[in-house]
Amino acid sequence: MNARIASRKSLFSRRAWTALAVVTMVAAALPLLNLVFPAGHALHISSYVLGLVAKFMCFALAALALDLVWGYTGILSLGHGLFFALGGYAHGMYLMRAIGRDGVYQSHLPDFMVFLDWKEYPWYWAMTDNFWYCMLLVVLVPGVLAFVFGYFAFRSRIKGVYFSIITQALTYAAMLLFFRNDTGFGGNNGFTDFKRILGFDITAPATRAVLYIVTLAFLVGALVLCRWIVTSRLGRVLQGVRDSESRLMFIGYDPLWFKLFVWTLSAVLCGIAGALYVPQVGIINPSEMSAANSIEMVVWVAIGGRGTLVGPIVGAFTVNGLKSWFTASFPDLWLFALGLLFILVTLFMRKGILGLFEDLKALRRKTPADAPVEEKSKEAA
Amino acid sequence: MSALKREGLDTTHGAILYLSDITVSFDGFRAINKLNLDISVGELRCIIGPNGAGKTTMMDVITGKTRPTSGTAFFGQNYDLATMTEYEIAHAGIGRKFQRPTVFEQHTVFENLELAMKMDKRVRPTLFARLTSEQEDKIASILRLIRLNGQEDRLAGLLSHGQKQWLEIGMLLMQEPQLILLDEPVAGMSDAETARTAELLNELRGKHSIMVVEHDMGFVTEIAQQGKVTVLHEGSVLAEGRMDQVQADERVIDVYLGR
Amino acid sequence: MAHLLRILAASLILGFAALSAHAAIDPNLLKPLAGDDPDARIEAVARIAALANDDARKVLQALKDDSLYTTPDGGVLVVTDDSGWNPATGATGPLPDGVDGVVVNNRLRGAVDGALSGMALLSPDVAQRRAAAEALLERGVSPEQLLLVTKALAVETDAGIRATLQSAKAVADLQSPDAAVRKAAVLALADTGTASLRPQLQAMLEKNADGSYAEPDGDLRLAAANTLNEIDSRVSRAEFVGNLFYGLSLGSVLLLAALGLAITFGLMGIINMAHGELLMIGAYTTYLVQAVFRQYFPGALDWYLVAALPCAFFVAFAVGVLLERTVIRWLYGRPLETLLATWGISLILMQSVRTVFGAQNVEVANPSWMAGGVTVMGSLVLPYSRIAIIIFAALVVAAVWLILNKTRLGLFVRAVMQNRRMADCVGVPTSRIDMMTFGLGSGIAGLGGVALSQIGNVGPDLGQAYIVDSFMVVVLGGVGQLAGTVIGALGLGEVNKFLEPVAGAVLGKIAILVFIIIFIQRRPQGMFALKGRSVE
Amino acid sequence: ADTIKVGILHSLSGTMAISETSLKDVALMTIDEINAKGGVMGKKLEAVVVDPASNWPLFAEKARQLVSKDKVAAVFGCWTSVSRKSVLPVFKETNSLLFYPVQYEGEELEKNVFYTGAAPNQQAIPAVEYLMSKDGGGAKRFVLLGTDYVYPRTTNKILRAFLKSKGVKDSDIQEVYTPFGHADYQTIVANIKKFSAGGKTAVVSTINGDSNVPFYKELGNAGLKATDVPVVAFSVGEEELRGVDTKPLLGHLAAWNYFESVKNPTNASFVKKWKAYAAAKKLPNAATAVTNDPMEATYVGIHMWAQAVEKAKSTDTDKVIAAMAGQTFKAPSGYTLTMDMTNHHLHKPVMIGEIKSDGQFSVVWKTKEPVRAQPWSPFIQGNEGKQKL
Amino acid sequence: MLQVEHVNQYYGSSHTLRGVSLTVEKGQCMALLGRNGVGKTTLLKCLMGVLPVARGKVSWNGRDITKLKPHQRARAGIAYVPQGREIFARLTVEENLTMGMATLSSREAATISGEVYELFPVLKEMKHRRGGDLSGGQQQQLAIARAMLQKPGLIILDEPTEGIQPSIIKDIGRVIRMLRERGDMGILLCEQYFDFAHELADKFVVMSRGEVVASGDAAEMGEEHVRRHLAV
Ligand SMILES: Nc1ncnc2c1ncn2[C@@H]1O[C@H](COP(=O)(O)OP(=O)(O)OP(=O)(O)O)[C@@H](O)[C@H]1O
Ligand SMILES: Nc1ncnc2c1ncn2[C@@H]1O[C@H](COP(=O)(O)OP(=O)(O)OP(=O)(O)O)[C@@H](O)[C@H]1O
Ligand SMILES: NC(N)=O
Ligand SMILES: [Mg+2]
Ligand SMILES: [Mg+2]
Repeated sequence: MNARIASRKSLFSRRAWTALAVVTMVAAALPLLNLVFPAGHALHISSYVLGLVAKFMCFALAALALDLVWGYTGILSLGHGLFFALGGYAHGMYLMRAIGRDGVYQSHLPDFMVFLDWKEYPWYWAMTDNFWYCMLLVVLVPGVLAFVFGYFAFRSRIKGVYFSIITQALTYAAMLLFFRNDTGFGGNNGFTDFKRILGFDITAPATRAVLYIVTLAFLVGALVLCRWIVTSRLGRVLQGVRDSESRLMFIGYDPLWFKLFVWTLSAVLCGIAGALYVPQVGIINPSEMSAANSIEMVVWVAIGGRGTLVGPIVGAFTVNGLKSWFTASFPDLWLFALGLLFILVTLFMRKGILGLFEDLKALRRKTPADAPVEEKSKEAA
Repeated sequence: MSALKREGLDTTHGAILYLSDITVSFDGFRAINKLNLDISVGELRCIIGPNGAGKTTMMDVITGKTRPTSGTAFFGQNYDLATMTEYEIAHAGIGRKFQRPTVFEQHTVFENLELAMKMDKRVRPTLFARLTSEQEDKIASILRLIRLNGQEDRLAGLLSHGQKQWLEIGMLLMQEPQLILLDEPVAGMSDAETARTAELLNELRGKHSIMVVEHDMGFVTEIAQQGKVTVLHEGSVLAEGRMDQVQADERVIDVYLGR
Repeated sequence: MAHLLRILAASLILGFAALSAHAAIDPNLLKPLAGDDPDARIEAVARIAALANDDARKVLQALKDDSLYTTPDGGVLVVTDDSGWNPATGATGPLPDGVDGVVVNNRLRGAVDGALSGMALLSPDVAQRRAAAEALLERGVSPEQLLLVTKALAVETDAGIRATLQSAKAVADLQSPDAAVRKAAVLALADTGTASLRPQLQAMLEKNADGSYAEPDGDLRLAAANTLNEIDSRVSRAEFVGNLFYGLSLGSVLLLAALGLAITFGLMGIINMAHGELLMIGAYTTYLVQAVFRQYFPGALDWYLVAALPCAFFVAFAVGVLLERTVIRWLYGRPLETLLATWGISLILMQSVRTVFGAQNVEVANPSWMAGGVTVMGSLVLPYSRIAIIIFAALVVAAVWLILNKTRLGLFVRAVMQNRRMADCVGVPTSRIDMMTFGLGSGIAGLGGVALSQIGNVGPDLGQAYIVDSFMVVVLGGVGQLAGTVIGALGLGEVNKFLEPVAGAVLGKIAILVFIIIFIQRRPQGMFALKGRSVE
Repeated sequence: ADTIKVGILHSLSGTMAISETSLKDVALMTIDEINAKGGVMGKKLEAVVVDPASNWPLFAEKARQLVSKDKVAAVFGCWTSVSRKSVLPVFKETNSLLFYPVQYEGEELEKNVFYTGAAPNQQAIPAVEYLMSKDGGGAKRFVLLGTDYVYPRTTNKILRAFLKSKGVKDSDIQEVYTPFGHADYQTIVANIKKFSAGGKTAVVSTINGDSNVPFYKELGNAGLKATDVPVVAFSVGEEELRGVDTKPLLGHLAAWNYFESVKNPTNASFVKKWKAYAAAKKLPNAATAVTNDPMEATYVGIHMWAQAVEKAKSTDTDKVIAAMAGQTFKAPSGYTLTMDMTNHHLHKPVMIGEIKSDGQFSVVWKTKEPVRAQPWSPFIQGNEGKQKL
Repeated sequence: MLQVEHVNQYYGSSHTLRGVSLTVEKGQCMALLGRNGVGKTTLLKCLMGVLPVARGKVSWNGRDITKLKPHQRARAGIAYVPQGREIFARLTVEENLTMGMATLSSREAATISGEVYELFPVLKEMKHRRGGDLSGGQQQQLAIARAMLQKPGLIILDEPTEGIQPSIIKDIGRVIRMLRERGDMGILLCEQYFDFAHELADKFVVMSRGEVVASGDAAEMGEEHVRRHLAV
């Protein structure tokens, strides 16, 4: 009866598709500019900048994943750093193996194992010399952990801050575990000194460019995937979980599986982000699992605008971009600036940076965000 | 409206709901005390009783929100409600309207109805679900019925109290449950709205089994017609019978109607 | 060492009568002290001690207190303030140029301690004798010291000191060649036994290389084994009580750290990431109060802590009120946003402290009445500082409980936190209550900071170390439940301290976290969860 | 350009700021000092300070920024081993220079790094030898207590092998680790006390950072004095003691290659300069400013680099590396330190100090000559013949 | 005396109250009627200060209170029974009642007057139970009792009979009548339950779409007249 009732919200508006395509293309062009133009040329993009953007894209992917559970489902995770790190470690294992005998001890074992007198790989390192197996681990380890943890937590109906705090406990426990040298993941130093990936020199500009493009592809792909999910009916169910879980149960949905689905998906995306991060920054160590790191991810999402998918990406770039800039330009004062930014955004930009854009847009169109009450229909009845 | 018998629900004995010897106690206080109650298929049953008699608690037991301390609750012959979770019960065909309206405030009216709609409510089907034109028609007709057509794109949180009540009733109808539980459906509704609700219930009579809790005696009289009215008091049945019988019952007057 | 002690003991006995007769000390005795031959210095200490007079005591004491200086001409001076007393001449005068402190290392310090306590055994002052006797027992008496102990026993009149000395003697007797003496000693030690005897007793039971027992006497071995058992069970009992106490004290620390958060987060629902920094502010206030006392009231320095309590409370209270008025107040009903804003606040507070006080830790000393502890069950030391913290935690909890549950203010606070709008409508000035509540929570965090300053670092990162634990405690107990916070904190403390000896500190900590995760599965709303409709 | 840029890569925020901030300041002071004497090759030095915020990947990012964006001639920085490990690839890739001023676990030798802090044989082993000596108390049993990470683990591994070679039984060695930031040492101190009942015991502490204060306070609480159970620490210096009430610590030890209290004219002027600098720059707590070993190592490192640049007449990495070999510098420690011809480590004296009540150390033992570093400890298997780059 | 003059209010851009005026005198019961969603609750919230007034003026006993905060109005003697009860869920019934006396001195607030317990005996029975655990009707009773304890000069009741059993509705009616007859209190009663309002009210105001469409003395306005305005 009503043409306005679309069977499914459109994935993106036409304008949004165009914007996405343009941004993706520009981003994809950066490594080319780096490779093609010599340093000093006006169009040259330095490897430093390229590395920075690549790193931020990994953060953005993690933030996107977090938004899926927090923004849309109302599950605030203070432990996503764990999934990020696990993805990173899974990939890191391959990279460590790929060092081969080029380590300082020229052993087939990574240096830290030699030095702890380990004679062979522990069982959980089995097959990690295979790249594809490690890629599988990148997905499986965070995924399975999230699934199991989530299953028990959601089944017990742990909610709100209780859930947030136990995710924090989880990542904290994992951090302590990984800090132990006996655990077999390099302790405090973690994995570093990578040499090659799939046979290619990991520091070669071309390798970097490829890693960059892969990261970009994952980020854009994940954005589309998440958008597809939240515009589906499942997306509405998720928001129902966020707003009134009990109501949802009384109309016949089992929140457990919905939560578990996004939670696990989110963990996997976060793991992938970590896996992409490690070869590009060259180190993974347990401090990625510290409580503060996970909270920072939440901050990216909030600053960008939660429940918007694009917002967290913007947030990750903004916060980290500012951080990179501030730490170099105002090394003594940058925390004041960043702290103030967080406060001001919370106070004056309730819906984050993206919300600000929307408000501005609304202001320009002079149409209030809140549609007026339509009394007509009442009269008609 | 849908067929009364859903696959799996066994109502061969004519009753759709059996509560026997249900007791619910909170820290020693018995909100429900050895309550026995049956509802037949297609029946519209009114439940009245003093504040705190245990009416809402009884609905909580039926919908899985509260576990009975003892006693059994069966939906048809084959669903043991005491062992089922809220969503299993909802899925099995019991729908409920709460005493205070609860809708998804951040969703539009339309989305509220869509979510409530009868369908496979597991993860995968939900992810790939598309609205068929029949379903759209269904939603549109419900919208008209609850007089929120034209407001389907408003957020439910912006509706007035009475409108939310209606929306919740609409969601209930979208669910197509076999047993509908209504906890004070006309509380806060204007007299005209109340009359319309009564009308609606009279229409639904026979198509669904319905249990209504209300304190508005005019309304109850209107919908009870010649059917049974149950009076709860201190957690058990105090009286049962036609409305006029109940209203004349001295004990009911004492504890409930007043003089 | 043993050799020296023998000299010391012998000379003490000889020189006993000559006590206080000498006026000055032979410069040749003093000379090695200024040199850098360690053996000569040790020997000089023994010889000086053998003089057993007040001057000797003065010199040794100065050595111990780092107030013995060398003069360029190779002499030594006992320095107090700006003047030096020359033990060789007995003259006191201003400090000459080029004086330099005598370097005392642990070995020398040990020798001085031994000499001083040996001298103290024969001191006329009962307290000194008792302390010396106890020190002797604790450190163990070698056979060489036996002579001294025997001598002291002969003249000792105080029963308590006698008993102590007898035990000390028994320890030494364990080495006696006479089986009967050894046996008596073993038996005597059965109920005074300290853990330090274990190796000696153990050695008695061991076999030599040739298969014979180290202790030839079978009966004696039996007695030794019994005593050993006795000691072991004593030790394990003490260990149990020790763990209980450590757990209680850790729990109290957690409680003090978390209590403010139980109000700002538990009651008000503010995910207050700056809580740790409020603890830090309390600790820095303590530091400042201490500085003020050092500067202006050095005489009352020991009581700076008492003044620090109200100061820390009010400073943290004021900071809390300021934060509430400027930031938090706009965020009620948006708990997740409070996380973001308070995270920002926390960064700013930390960096402010770094800017003002430096990135390094600052020094907060324990008042002297907090030093030391009571010894119970033979070997278990219950430090006064820990006891003080336990008592303090109990007092703070009691006060908070009274305020929240027995005063009108408390009722208003709870009402506002549950339904701000309605509280307003019944006439409660909600924004003032908000301010007071946040201020109270912050002030209590400030008090927590005072306590934390007494056991750990006072630095810009102080808060970060406690923030995660604090949230765990509050959540474990059940948000909004004061009793839950108390039990949660004490429970975590105890579990931790009983796990740590088994699992080690690292695995112990991991186990605790896993325990919390599992516990929340069982009780998704914390230990003291409210049930029923009122929660929805 | 008419200046030469140098990078300073020390955490000014986060957990490591506590130690690293003063290294940044001393580096700036040293640069001022060099500039006041006319700079290097006639050019002034220009410091580029960044804050890697105790975040290891950020260290790598900032290192890359310094090297490739700011084009610094050398970087002075890092404290923790993990931060060094995380920046290494950057320095290798870009063939640039890092000067690392902190005592560390060894087992590393990189062409692009100069290590001006101590290797284990320049600190840990002499300290334990001292504890076993008559003057050190003749310890028979050892508690190796550390924070659970690479530096303590490696150090303890080396010490264990060393102690074994000295005939100490395994049952007389106890190795205990605590997590970073561990704040409750009640149980551990009780255990040390118990362990010490079995014979003269010494504690070798590789506890790092913030855990030291609660540890020492607990030792004091339990009444364990240095004369009973001495503790020798490798990460506690003057700067750390500023935050501690030292009364209960009297007599406990630390092993370093420099103490503020050493008496010689070079040190006197170094300390004076630092105090003046702190006052002039209004550094927080300038009144109580102290110097310590890593600060001295930073100071020495920058000067040696400047000398090498002068010698090489270039800031080119390879030329500077060549010129560094054999550089000497009269250091505040009172010794003339030499950069090893091959292994990029300094020859350093070893000193053992006892804590005094004023927060300073009195040196109770020191080597006559600077000791050559053995970054590859002979006590670790497989290290034979690996002393060169 | 409460005087409301040309009050306007907006939710976002929707004009919810359009120049509403009315007066409530001491000793008088004014009934506010209207269909669902016409703005009754909104008006009452504006009177209590929970919502800001965009234009117009509210005065109480001659004093302009338009800008006062809710607690200041409560202190000035206005009590409010909101729609949806709004009791303090985790305070006990007794504490909830004590909260009703927040504006009184602590001595006066020390005891809960027996009157309310007489009127609502169930509250006495359940005084140690948490407010949130009560049944819907019990909560409504609690909310009314709480407002009465405030000893107000004006009591604003938003659908007080919602969810309450008939016998107690009668009791509440009696109380309102008694309060009215005592003459020291004004009563503003918003109701859907017409018969109830009709029995008690001295005056009527009927709203529709944010406007007052009819008002007058109960005696003058016939039941039919009023009902016509309420019809859909
Ligand atoms: N969680 C609980 N704890 C304690 N008492 C409870 C709890 N839940 C309900 N009760 C009590 O149980 C009784 C029954 O409550 P219920 O809500 O079922 O009443 P009701 O019949 O629906 O009343 P109303 O007509 O007022 O809605 C009441 O006295 C209530 O106070
Ligand atoms: N927070 C809000 N934001 C936007 N519109 C609102 C809000 N609250 C209420 N409204 C709208 O304002 C109008 C008046 O609402 P109000 O609650 O005052 O009605 P009412 O007369 O009390 O109705 P009822 O009898 O159903 O309680 C309604 O159309 C409602 O949809
Ligand atoms: N190298 C160190 N001390 O971490
Ligand atoms: Mg009810
Ligand atoms: Mg209303």
